[in-house]
Amino acid sequence: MIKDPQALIVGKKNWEDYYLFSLESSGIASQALPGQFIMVRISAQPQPLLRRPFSIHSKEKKNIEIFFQITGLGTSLLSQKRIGESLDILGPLGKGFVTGESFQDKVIVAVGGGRGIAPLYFLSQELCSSGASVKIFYGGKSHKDLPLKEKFEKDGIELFCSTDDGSFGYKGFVSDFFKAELEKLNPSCVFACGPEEMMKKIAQITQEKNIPAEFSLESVMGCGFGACWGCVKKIKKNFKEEWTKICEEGPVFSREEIIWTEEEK
Amino acid sequence: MIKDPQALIVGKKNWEDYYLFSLESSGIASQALPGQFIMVRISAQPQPLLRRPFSIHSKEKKNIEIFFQITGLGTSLLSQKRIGESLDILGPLGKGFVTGESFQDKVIVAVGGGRGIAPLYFLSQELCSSGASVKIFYGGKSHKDLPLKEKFEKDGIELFCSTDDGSFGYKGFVSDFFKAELEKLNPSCVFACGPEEMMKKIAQITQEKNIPAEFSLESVMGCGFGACWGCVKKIKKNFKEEWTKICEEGPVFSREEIIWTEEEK
Amino acid sequence: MTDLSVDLGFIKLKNPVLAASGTFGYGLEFSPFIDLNKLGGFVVKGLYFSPRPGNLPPRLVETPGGLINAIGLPGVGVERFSEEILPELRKYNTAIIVNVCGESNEEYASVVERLNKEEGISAYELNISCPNVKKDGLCPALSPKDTFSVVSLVKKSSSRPVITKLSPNVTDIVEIALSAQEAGTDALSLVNTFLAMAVDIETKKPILANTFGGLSGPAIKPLVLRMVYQVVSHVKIPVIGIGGISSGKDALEYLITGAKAVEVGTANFIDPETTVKIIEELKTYCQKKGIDKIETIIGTLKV
Amino acid sequence: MTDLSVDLGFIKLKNPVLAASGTFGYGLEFSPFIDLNKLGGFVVKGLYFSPRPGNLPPRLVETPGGLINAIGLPGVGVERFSEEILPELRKYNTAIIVNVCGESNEEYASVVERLNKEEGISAYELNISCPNVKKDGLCPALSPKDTFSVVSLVKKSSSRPVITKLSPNVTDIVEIALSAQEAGTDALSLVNTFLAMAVDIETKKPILANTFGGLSGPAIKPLVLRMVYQVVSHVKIPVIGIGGISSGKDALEYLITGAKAVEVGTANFIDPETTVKIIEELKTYCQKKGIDKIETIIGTLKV
Ligand SMILES: Cc1cc2nc3c(=O)[nH]c(=O)nc-3n(C[C@H](O)[C@H](O)[C@H](O)COP(=O)(O)OP(=O)(O)OC[C@H]3O[C@@H](n4cnc5c(N)ncnc54)[C@H](O)[C@@H]3O)c2cc1C
Ligand SMILES: Cc1cc2nc3c(=O)[nH]c(=O)nc-3n(C[C@H](O)[C@H](O)[C@H](O)COP(=O)(O)OP(=O)(O)OC[C@H]3O[C@@H](n4cnc5c(N)ncnc54)[C@H](O)[C@@H]3O)c2cc1C
Ligand SMILES: Cc1cc2nc3c(=O)[nH]c(=O)nc-3n(C[C@H](O)[C@H](O)[C@H](O)COP(=O)(O)O)c2cc1C
Ligand SMILES: Cc1cc2nc3c(=O)[nH]c(=O)nc-3n(C[C@H](O)[C@H](O)[C@H](O)COP(=O)(O)O)c2cc1C
Ligand code: FES
Ligand code: FES
Repeated sequence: MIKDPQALIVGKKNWEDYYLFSLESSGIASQALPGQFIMVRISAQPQPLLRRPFSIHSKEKKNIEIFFQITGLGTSLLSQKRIGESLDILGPLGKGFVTGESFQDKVIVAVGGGRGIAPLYFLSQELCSSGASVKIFYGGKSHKDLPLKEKFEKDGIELFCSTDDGSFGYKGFVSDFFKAELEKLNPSCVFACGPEEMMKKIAQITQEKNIPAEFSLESVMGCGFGACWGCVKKIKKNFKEEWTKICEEGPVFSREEIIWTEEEK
Repeated sequence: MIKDPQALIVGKKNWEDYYLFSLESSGIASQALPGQFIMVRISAQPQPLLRRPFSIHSKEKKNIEIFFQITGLGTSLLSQKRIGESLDILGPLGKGFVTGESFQDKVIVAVGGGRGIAPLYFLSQELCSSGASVKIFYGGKSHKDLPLKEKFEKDGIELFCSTDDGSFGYKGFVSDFFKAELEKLNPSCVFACGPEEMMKKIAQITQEKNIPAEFSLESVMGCGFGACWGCVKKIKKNFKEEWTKICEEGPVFSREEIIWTEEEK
Repeated sequence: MTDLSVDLGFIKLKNPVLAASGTFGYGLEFSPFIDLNKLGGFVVKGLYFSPRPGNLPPRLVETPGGLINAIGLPGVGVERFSEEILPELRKYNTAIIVNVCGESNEEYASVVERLNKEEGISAYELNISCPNVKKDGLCPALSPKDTFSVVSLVKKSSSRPVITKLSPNVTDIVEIALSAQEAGTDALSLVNTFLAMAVDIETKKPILANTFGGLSGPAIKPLVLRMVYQVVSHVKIPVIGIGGISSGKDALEYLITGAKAVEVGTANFIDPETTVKIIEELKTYCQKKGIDKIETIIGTLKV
Repeated sequence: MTDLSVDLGFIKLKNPVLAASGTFGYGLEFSPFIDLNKLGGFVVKGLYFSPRPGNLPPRLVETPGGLINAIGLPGVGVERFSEEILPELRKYNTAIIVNVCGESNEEYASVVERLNKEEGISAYELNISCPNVKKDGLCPALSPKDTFSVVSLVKKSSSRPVITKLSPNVTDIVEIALSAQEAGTDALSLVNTFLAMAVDIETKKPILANTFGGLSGPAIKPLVLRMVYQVVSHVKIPVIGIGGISSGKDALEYLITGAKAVEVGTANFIDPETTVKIIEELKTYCQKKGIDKIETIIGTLKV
């Protein structure tokens, strides 16, 4: 966990309101694990005041990538930064997905909805290098919401795309597509990141089939490193339910730990 | 007085912390008079909150120029704007310098200190076209504070440069240089813009010699168009002293109207 | 076509967007930029009985997301206002509200009595809450008793509806609101500026000549929204929300919380078209949400 | 070499920069980023006697230049703090101040009594001003009487110096400050957060689950600076300034106004190095101005 006040933007791509930034930050790259995130300072001016959390999308040598969608002021200002400017970032933060040798030769499924695809690229990099066979479900509202399709394909990762409007791949929710294909794929483990409603369904489905599953949760974060108590969600620990800091003990939790909220604002 | 929310930046030059922007704004250009100013919105975010006032440095057809020095957050953010971006501006505001046919064949002296040179270019454009013979005293701390020297020279305007440190031209305050040369030049009228201390001295000198003089005053401005009562200075009107809105009734006042403050912060 | 009009009981406004006193000059300053007839109304600069010079400059200083002013209520006085300015304002078809000031209860009453004689005023807004005129920001709106006594005196003198403008610089704004209601005010406007200060570390002096000033602008919105929420649930009279409004979204936050109208202040300096833009944004919101009458969203906050 | 130390009477700090409670975790969260030994000290998260869950999320919302929090004082309780956390903190050579909370005067006293037994605490900061735990932001610091009674009880129980942390949500902060002084507090810290609210116009709900929260950050600095100015001229005990400090310049404004030390809050989230940077900036300012001892600039405001 370090602060890099000068992470140079060395690459930038965009597809409509999705952006991929490549940042040179050897300190953070050397420590990063899949599912961890960074906190990015958007502006030297106090609006937006707080940093914004972004999953580490990939790492390669000295560089990490972040992949994000414009959803408000912070991401909009961030999207305007250019190659050659630098960002003040903290990371790597939090605890990531379970990975490692035990997944060798296993089939692993990861499900990403919208911008929730972000951490799954790093995860699949890592799992592939452990010898796992990774299948990615990638869902979006429409064809344009699947900008990373080619990137996964280039790496030879098997992709299952869905769009709500049927403009590409399976027509419908990615969770339904996942359900339909599950039997065939028979994964040893499932990872998911995306809208809470999507993750909830993946949790139900994997529970019914008794497949281990991990989820990357989101929350409004004040600090990202455990100091503000702002990011809590209710998590089961040793049979007790506790308000738990997502930034420190998460953002990734196993299905058994998560208590899904009834209604999300 | 109009609002132009989209004044395109069509030109940008800079010399260390001095900047010259050319803005396309036909509405404002068509109405502008020397000594008037515009209010520039710096940021869509509320910091800095208020617009910043800048004298109209020149006009040519559809374009106006502003010339400014970085003195704080607003001017620093402004300096980072690029050609092709646009600025939200109000103008032309206030009342400018006295100009017109009556100056034909007269010698006119204008004294600018530092960024105070800004309105004097437009003024000399106008006076020259009325057939006056314009002499400019241009003072700065050091050689680098006289970036507009060449611009005036190119127009064939006689320049009297001074620097506090003697790195270019007369060594000493521009007001002293002005005093030394005054007799010789024997101007019909003097205009000045710059630090309050400098203008105060020009006022004393011209008063002693009984030469009419006008000064462009500065003040912190909330609105620039008479709505906030924030910009007042004490001004003599019909033998009474009144807190007067600089933005509406100024920024230019004659020597007789101005009550110089004892000590400036 | 969305109906944006709101009925305050004593006056019906075209739309809930007013311009706030002291940030809109005498209204006319904005006519180069906007059509004043489009506004719900505007509140003119605070008016004492006699002309006043206001405070020494510097009168303004910016802070993060805010502006501190210590203008100190300069103005032309009630006579010149009536003779020279009001006739100009009467040409507009919008609610003209006069912000009434006084150094004593009696002065408030005399301003109102003088203005009673003039046509073309929709209501008085009692400015009992300006923090820039007395030492330490003292003003009647800090005390329920003082509020009661000035409001009841003015109500007796006034031939027009009276809106009482409260101060945020209090422990319990509900208590002050209830006093004003008891004294007979027709509406409340919340709020005037927050007592504030800025220091220059180079000169080691307060930046404002007056030392203290009043903070306004986006920075204060969350504080005022809270006060409006507290007050609307305790009073029966309409509440007008004022503080940090610069967009339709801001205005809607106040309306949903329970304000029947809003006043736009500092934002007028930043963009003189703000009021008109807010009206457009309210229209767009209502159309998008299928709302026929904007009044139906007032006070719909689900807690 | 500039001497940055300040003497609060009951404690001498290396430098006037403390980290504020609730924004610095238990301190240890910042050790990856800064050397805690460099700080004047830090105030740990508010501590009740028993462990507490805090409020429902969402607990945070940003506003222009500010942050509203309704964390609601979750924490490990005094027992676990003493057993597990304090031993870690003792390793640092800096003032450790414990922010003490209570639902009743007695709970404040019991927290202090339990902590009296532990080594390594420099002072207690009485949090009688958190606006996020009771309805309508109620807390002892809103009333001189309640302030007096809790402070005097705690003073009796405490074997250590007591700093009383005041609320800004009052009409007259001097009155509260004087009560706390009369009750024997050794110092005052000004201030806790401002009662605030935010509304989502899409869902028509308050954004915070708790409806109300406390505003902090740059937006509040001009309000707090004014309060510090008012209080320092009326009390004899040291005042610590808290509110919107994120740079050396901000800290200097407070010191010049009369605060003997400052606490840095929200800025710790934005940049975990803020406190250390401020200390550097204070040094630079003193060197530039030829100031040998930073104490000599405290309260030098020329009005
Ligand atoms: C651990 C973590 C990892 C994330 N990784 C990514 C990523 O890789 N790519 C990506 O595009 N997004 C990611 N997000 C979400 C991203 O942080 C938010 O989209 C961003 O903070 C919104 O900022 P804004 O200023 O643009 O929007 P705002 O104007 O702040 O808000 C817009 C909307 O987003 C919600 N929001 C604001 N802040 C957050 C937050 N911290 N978390 C969740 N929702 C928020 C608001 O409630 C509002 O509905 C991640 C969030 C978390 C917690
Ligand atoms: C009518 C008028 C015309 C002007 N024309 C020019 C011009 O052509 N070129 C140019 O470089 N500058 C000009 N100025 C000054 C310019 O407006 C200020 O330099 C600018 O507003 C500073 O903004 P900032 O955010 O960079 O600095 P800030 O951080 O706001 O302040 C830096 C310093 O400038 C002072 N200052 C802030 N605002 C103003 C203000 N409105 N007027 C005067 N001083 C201020 C502050 O007190 C402080 O000392 C003019 C000012 C006026 C009133
Ligand atoms: C420069 C200035 C002058 C003001 N003058 C007055 C006034 O004369 N009378 C009054 O009642 N309020 C006055 N106010 C307060 C505003 O009407 C308003 O209550 C306050 O600014 C909060 O709204 P805002 O955040 O939208 O600016 C003034 C405010 C500013 C900024
Ligand atoms: C997230 C958060 C949690 C806080 N928790 C506490 C607390 O536990 N005890 C306390 O006395 N103050 C608490 N505060 C108030 C701060 O200590 C400080 O008084 C306030 O934030 C103002 O300072 P700032 O503007 O620098 O943030 C908290 C503030 C924030 C933002
Ligand atoms: S974001 Fe601050 S504790 Fe998790
Ligand atoms: S700047 Fe607002 S009245 Fe002059």
